[in-house]
Amino acid sequence: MSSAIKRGVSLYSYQNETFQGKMSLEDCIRTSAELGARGIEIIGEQTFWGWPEYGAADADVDNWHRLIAQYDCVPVSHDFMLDYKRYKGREMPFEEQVASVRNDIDFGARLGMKYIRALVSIAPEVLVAAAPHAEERGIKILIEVHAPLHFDHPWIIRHAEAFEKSGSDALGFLPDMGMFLFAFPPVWKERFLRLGVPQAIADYVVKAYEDRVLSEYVILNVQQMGGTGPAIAMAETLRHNAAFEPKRMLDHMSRIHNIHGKFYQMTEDYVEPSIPYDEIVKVLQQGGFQGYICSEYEGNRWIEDAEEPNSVEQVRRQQVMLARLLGETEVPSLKTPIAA
Amino acid sequence: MSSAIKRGVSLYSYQNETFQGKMSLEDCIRTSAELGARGIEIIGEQTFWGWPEYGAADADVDNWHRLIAQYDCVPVSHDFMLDYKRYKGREMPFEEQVASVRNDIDFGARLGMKYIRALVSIAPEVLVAAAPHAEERGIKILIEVHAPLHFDHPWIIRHAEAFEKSGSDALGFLPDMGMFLFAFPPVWKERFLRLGVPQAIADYVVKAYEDRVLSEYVILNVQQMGGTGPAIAMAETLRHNAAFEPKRMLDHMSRIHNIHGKFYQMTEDYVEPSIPYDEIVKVLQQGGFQGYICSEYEGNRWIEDAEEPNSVEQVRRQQVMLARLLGETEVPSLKTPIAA
Amino acid sequence: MMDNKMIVEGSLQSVEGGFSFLGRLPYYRGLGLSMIEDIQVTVDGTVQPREAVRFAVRGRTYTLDEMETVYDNRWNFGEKATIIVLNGGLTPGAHAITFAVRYRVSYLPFVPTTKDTKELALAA
Amino acid sequence: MMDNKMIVEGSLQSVEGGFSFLGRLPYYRGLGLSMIEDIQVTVDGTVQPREAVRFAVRGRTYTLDEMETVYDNRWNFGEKATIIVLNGGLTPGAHAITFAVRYRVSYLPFVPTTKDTKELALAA
Ligand SMILES: [Mn+2]
Ligand SMILES: [Mn+2]
Repeated sequence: MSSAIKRGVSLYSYQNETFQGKMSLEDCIRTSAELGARGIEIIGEQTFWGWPEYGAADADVDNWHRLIAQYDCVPVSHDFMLDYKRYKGREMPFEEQVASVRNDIDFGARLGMKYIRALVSIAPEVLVAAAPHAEERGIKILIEVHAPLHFDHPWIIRHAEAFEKSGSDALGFLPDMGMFLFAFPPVWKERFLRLGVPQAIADYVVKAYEDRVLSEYVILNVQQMGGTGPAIAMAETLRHNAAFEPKRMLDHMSRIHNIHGKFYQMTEDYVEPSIPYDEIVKVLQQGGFQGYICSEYEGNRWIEDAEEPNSVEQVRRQQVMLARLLGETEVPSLKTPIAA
Repeated sequence: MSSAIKRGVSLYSYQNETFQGKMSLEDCIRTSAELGARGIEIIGEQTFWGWPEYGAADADVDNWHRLIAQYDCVPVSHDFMLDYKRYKGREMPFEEQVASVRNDIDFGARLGMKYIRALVSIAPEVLVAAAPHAEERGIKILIEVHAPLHFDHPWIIRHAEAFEKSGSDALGFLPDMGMFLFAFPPVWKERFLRLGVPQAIADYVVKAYEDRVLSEYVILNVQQMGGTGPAIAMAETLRHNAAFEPKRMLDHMSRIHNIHGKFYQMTEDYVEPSIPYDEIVKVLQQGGFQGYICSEYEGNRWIEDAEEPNSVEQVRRQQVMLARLLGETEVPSLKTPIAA
Repeated sequence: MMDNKMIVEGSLQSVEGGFSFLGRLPYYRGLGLSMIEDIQVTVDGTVQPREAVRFAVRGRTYTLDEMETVYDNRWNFGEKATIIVLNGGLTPGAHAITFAVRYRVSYLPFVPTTKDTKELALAA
Repeated sequence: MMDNKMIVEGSLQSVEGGFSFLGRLPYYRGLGLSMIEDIQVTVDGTVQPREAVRFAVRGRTYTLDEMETVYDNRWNFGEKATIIVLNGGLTPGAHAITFAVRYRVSYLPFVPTTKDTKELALAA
């Protein structure tokens, strides 16, 4: 049984390689396409130098379209940032914020995207004001619902209410699967151990997360176990992570159009030890989701102090897992090695 | 149209008077009964000196039953505490915690209660282990779901899962309506102003809460507005309060048996400016709730630095509001003044 | 809560070897004595040594160290305990008394200290 | 993230009136120059004055004060900017260089500073 849900990659996943120039845009797109992850999401200003301050060059945009066509891919989302703190000491005025979002809508359309991703820190009124322009350009603006937020948080409810009131279907949500973190990620634990957290404390924090102990109690207990600096920091991660329930997406499916397949680590046997993708895929299928789950590898920043991340291998493993969960019969595999 | 929902009072509401000996137990019960709030909830160790360390005297328990009968009231809940930090430097062992809960179950039964209230800080395993004893005694153990927690928080989900797995219907929830705080309470603002928070900062925090701005942004903004000490503390209250949605109780109605009618202030025209009781009552009716909403006045601690709380008047006003919302035709009123 | 009602007005008295006043726990319930971590009394700006403080309730008197392992007695809700300080005594007249209590509350991830200051007069 | 890749290895050079090296922003995206609040360079334990620092990218050079109001240029993702310090020059040989950047990120409720330290050699 195959699924209406499609696979994609956010090129954010390859950031460690692209930052260093080890992978070109073509490498990123080809790699994703070979894995059958044909939906391509980008952070516009990561992929296109100049955006937004001095604009993306036509040649670069032409190259993008050439590569998308060559590898039979589909542009999915341009993730924009809206730097409303551009001016030191004063926030960007409302109308300028709206104009900035319109600019990103146009850029998304120029790249052939269906969606642009907004951060939750942007006021819903700004997005509502930009919605008519998005409708004209055939773009939907999706706010990313990301830990520590969740679908029952008042700030997200406020967005949902503003979206309903606007009457526009150009406004929606992009849930980041990190909000469903059900176990403390092993790569986080290992990094905290390298930073000097005593083994007993690290074990305790992992267990406490599993037991859903409230963060403030965990922080106190770690202090009483003699924890300092990095041990406290390890305990404090619990303030910002919570194992919310994937089924809480169901009330919002009509506005959920794209998914960030956040992951911190894929093991050799294709398991993400901390995010419940089996349950996530079931819920998305139950909700009739037909969009893309785009790989979003974020383990890089947790291991880079000890080893060079291998983002392509990590994405490959997640795509193998996703293909399995989606009932695909073919196992995604790479044909072209990346020159190291 | 009258409602299956009944009115009650937690004697916690009269704490300022009972602490000072200005109201006796009889005053508390008579006052509640005159207001038609016949469900009586207590914090066992507040009402009964000695409990649990040296036990409640038989004479005191006899007096309780006499008063309940005399004023035609109904014992609803004994709120217990379980001091698992009784021993300095080590937590009470598991079996002793379970035995302690059994002791409170017996006390609840001795007082004729239907429920005992547990705090969320108690491990669900302890409650599950005590459940068979509760079943025998005809008591249900209800954990109080209280801000900053809410029904979608992993710690509450963990309790719900443990309750389901136990198969016992002696385990349930007691939601505290403070978790639905939709506006910054005026009595909080006034207290922070008395503590020296500048008017502009206080106004900003109130507005930011209304706008559902994330607490960390509000704290930063208050710092940038020059806020110190009490201004930061005012902003930090937003970390612990969130306007969750009353309708999120609906998934759990089969285990919700008692309600804390938390309030901070009832105005002269019978309005609680910060907790949406109209919506709360609608949701409870929709969910088929047939238990008590017990007044829980907590404005006392916010005003006592400036004026002596008048708990009876505050409870009266809330009961008038509740009677209206429940469709009662008679307006609750007091017949017997409390001797000052 | 009830912070400003911790010290009972007009309760300052001389006792053998020191003075006493009545004190209440600033809380909406009572606590077992083992959960009272410290009681600190300051007189006219001078902190009294912990060893000089006694806590008495319903006819039983404890040192603060003893209280830490008392599991069969409580400081009840609103109950007026007698706080005794064996400092050799106070001069008659007005004294500024600060009464601070540190108590361990099972459900709190920190250990609060609450205090009250009042001017009390000792009869000559 | 990318903290340990901020300073580009082997990039230390002498320039007229000082020295330069190549630096990258430790971030998964770029930033408009007005959001770079400070760049602090430390050489062998000595902090260089802010006034001595220049930032150059794609042929344009700015003081740090000037950058604060530059709205038409960026430090792009992974882009190697030239960080110039007009300190009069360094002696040939190895130097411990610390490169710290403070940048304003709209969605963060604080202003992060990230730094990298590397030993770089200046050719004689
Ligand atoms: Mn994401
Ligand atoms: Mn309550």
